[in-house]
Amino acid sequence: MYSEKVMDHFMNPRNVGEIENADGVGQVGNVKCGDIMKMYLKIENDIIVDVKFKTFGCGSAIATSSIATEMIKGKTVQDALKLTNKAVVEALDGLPAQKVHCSVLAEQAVKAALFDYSKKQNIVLEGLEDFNPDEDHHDHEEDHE
Amino acid sequence: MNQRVYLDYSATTPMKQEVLNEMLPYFTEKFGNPSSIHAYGREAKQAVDVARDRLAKAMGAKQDEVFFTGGGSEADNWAIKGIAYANKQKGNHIITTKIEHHAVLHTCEYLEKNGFEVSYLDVDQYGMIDINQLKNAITDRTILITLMFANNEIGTIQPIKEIGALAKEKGIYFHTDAVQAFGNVKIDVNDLNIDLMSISAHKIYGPKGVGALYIRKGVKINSLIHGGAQERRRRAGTENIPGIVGFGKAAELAMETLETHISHTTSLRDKLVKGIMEKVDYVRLNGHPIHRLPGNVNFAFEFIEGESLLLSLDMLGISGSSGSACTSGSLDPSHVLMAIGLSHEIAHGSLRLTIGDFTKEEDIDYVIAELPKVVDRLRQMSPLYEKVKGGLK
Amino acid sequence: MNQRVYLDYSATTPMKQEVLNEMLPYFTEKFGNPSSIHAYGREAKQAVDVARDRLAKAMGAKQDEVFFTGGGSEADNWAIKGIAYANKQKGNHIITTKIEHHAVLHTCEYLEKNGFEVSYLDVDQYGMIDINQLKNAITDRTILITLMFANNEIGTIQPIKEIGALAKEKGIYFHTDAVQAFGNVKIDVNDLNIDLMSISAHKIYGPKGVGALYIRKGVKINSLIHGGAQERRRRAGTENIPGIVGFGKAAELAMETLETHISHTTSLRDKLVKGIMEKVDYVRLNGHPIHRLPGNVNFAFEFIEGESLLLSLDMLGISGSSGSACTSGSLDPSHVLMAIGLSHEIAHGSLRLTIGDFTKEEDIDYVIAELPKVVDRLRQMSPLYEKVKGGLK
Ligand SMILES: Cc1ncc(COP(=O)(O)O)c(C=O)c1O
Ligand SMILES: Cc1ncc(COP(=O)(O)O)c(C=O)c1O
Ligand code: FES
Ligand code: FES
Repeated sequence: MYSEKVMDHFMNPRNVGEIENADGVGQVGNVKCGDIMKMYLKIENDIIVDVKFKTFGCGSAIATSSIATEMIKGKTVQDALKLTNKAVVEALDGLPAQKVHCSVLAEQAVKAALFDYSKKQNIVLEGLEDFNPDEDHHDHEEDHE
Repeated sequence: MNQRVYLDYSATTPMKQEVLNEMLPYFTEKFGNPSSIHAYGREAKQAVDVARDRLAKAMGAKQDEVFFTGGGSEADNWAIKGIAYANKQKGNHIITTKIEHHAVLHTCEYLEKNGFEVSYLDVDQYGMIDINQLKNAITDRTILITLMFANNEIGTIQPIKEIGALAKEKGIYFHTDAVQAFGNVKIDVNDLNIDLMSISAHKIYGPKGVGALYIRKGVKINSLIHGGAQERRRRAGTENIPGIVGFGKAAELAMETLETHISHTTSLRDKLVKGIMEKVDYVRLNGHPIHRLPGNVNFAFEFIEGESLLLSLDMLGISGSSGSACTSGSLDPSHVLMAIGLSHEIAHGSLRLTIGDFTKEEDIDYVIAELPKVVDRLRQMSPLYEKVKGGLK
Repeated sequence: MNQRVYLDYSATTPMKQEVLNEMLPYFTEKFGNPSSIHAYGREAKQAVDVARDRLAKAMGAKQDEVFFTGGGSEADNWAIKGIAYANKQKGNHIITTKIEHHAVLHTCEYLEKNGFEVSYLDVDQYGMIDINQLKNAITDRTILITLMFANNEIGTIQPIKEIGALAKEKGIYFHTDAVQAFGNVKIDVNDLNIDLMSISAHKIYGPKGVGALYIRKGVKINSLIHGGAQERRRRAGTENIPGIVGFGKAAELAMETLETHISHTTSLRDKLVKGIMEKVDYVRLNGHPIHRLPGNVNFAFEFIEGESLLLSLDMLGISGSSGSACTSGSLDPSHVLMAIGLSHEIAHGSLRLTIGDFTKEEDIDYVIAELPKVVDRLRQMSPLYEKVKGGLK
């Protein structure tokens, strides 16, 4: 069902935890659908120097959170904003069709944290002008045949 | 992987060696078609007769009231559609519950699209129906009550005898899906006033792809599968001889060992429940505390999600099941967990562990040692747990 | 009993040892339910995928166009009722033939009682349909042509490619019951324009109680068995894993050995026909002389009755089958023999001998030596024979 990469990130998730006094915190998903992702960012000079996450969700939700943190750590805010769920899925060597939406959640969690950062900094980030952190990004309807 | 601990006996059981041994000759040597009148055919026919007799005995039925099918789902479909269409001039109303297996629920929904009306009874927090609600649901157009004997997720056993008596009094057919109950509970169709009953071999250490429908003599029912004259013209198709032979043997074994089976699975179940409840906080046992299947354990762990729990256990060699939506790829968690009133959040964290004849005490010890660690690890990752843990330890 | 000569391969076949060997691990070790996400479940799921792939290859289909069922009869019922009910707003007319298997015929009769109209095509003396009669039967309310690939009694193979092309041209779904043809004839569903096709494992040296329905992508069809999400939500019920594995292996073997299978059974068939026709008078070969199943022989012996013939052969260890009414306990002889225009009298004296992979040349020699004696003995007893024998020898 899951690739080795997914199982590795699920069993040994990177960057689990919280950051005190984080520069940006984002939470997406909702309990009703069974998944919540929370992302913490430490940002210095426009560089993401530390990132931590907490996730309530399935194996795929945990694995996508984990790999997403790896993919943005050390990157500039601009580069992190370019993270797509597609890139996350590819980095995990694929996900089952009905689990792709979990990767959307990871992308949204990063964006939500960056949005929070931009608000705290009082800046406008390109690409996040219309971002609504409370939107329901969870869509199980991807592919059920 | 340290150990392989299978705790998913409600999903399916391994076949017992005695069952396989009885089946083996019927694949390559005694391979005849019972419809043939030659020696090979007669040999096959006799094997079916023996199996039918064993099943009849196991449920207190007559031989000619037992009809073999391709599984429990087919039996459910046959019973419900067969009764509905054969008795539609009498009425178009069917009563069932909200916690039936999908083989019953989706069949009822199909009938709703085709002119029938279905009442879905509620259950209480333990998964029990209310007999008064059932009484009140009956109208003069009610032709069938289809109500499961024991639930496959939470193990709750319904008051079948009362329901049967009520149905009999009102002159309404009573079908019960006993796929989970058969082999785990003593069943006598006459004592319980059951008119139709679905059972499945692979839940009682028999082969997959074989089931049976008990149909009381005189019950008016249509066929689901038309064709040849097999099963006294009621269910067409060349009989699955090895499967039927295996089902017969499995049923016989189940009856012979019923008491030890129940005491074995009950004691391991109670040990597992006690062990986990003592070591883990924020956990509840779903289903009825007493009226439940001997081998069924269903926990709801707060703050974590079922699929990640299952995957983690699987890495430790422990096989379980969950009612989480994420497991099935569907939008909502199990309809059964919703019906007993769990919040989405808690339903998501459910874990079913079902115990069987091959489960050993050390398997349970292993689960009691490992499961709390897994729950803890996942909770450490959970943003929901943060909020409470301060006040916890 | 001198020898045991099984010549009833069209009724059912013994399972091949290679098939059993592949199935065996799935009964007691790899016993998981493919719906489970743990290791046991994944192992089972993978086994189903492999089998589905083998079947798809064997008929030129895509993997996701193959759906497992509990047998050939279920596949026929599903195809016909499923198409009828899913397309009834388009029309209520179905075309079939008078010589279909009962799984098709009785399903069509059931639909006739439920608002559908069915045209039953005639066949000629060889059991062939007339493509012009088919063309003329099509109306703008025709939604389905269900027409068997090869007949189980007389072995006649229909012009499936022409029929498929016609159905395609007219935009009508085409279902074929290929239970007897699959494994005996090369079949490519695309080349032949087949939309739905029923097959059954136990006719091709696989297990009983497993079949499949090919459903072309895009075909609009209802489910027959509702419930769980198995078979991509189209056919509910825990999958018969060992059965499906066995079916996959049997199909693979059938394709690998198709040429030798055909040449082996054809040569024995021709030898048998020649041997009997030379030694016995007043006998005819039913079915088509050329377009017939490689292993099918169907004789009509005048002046005698099928059951007594079968019983006599059975005493000699020879297993055959008959279209006689006396065999089935029904009033009329086989509808197929009637449809090809045999008189009741002659139809009663029919004998089907079907040859398979395990049939040896010496088996055929044995039948050629014994059958004429049996026919002669029964004729000596027959009042019908008296009248003619004076002029005979
Ligand atoms: C032509 C034909 N169709 C359908 C069937 C039914 O298949 P099954 O016995 O697998 O139900 C048979 C054999 O019995 C058959 O010969
Ligand atoms: C309560 C209940 N009913 C029906 C079924 C369906 O039985 P089968 O899998 O044999 O089709 C099951 C098991 O899957 C079940 O647990
Ligand atoms: S969190 Fe629900 S499917 Fe991934
Ligand atoms: S002669 Fe006895 S049944 Fe036909």
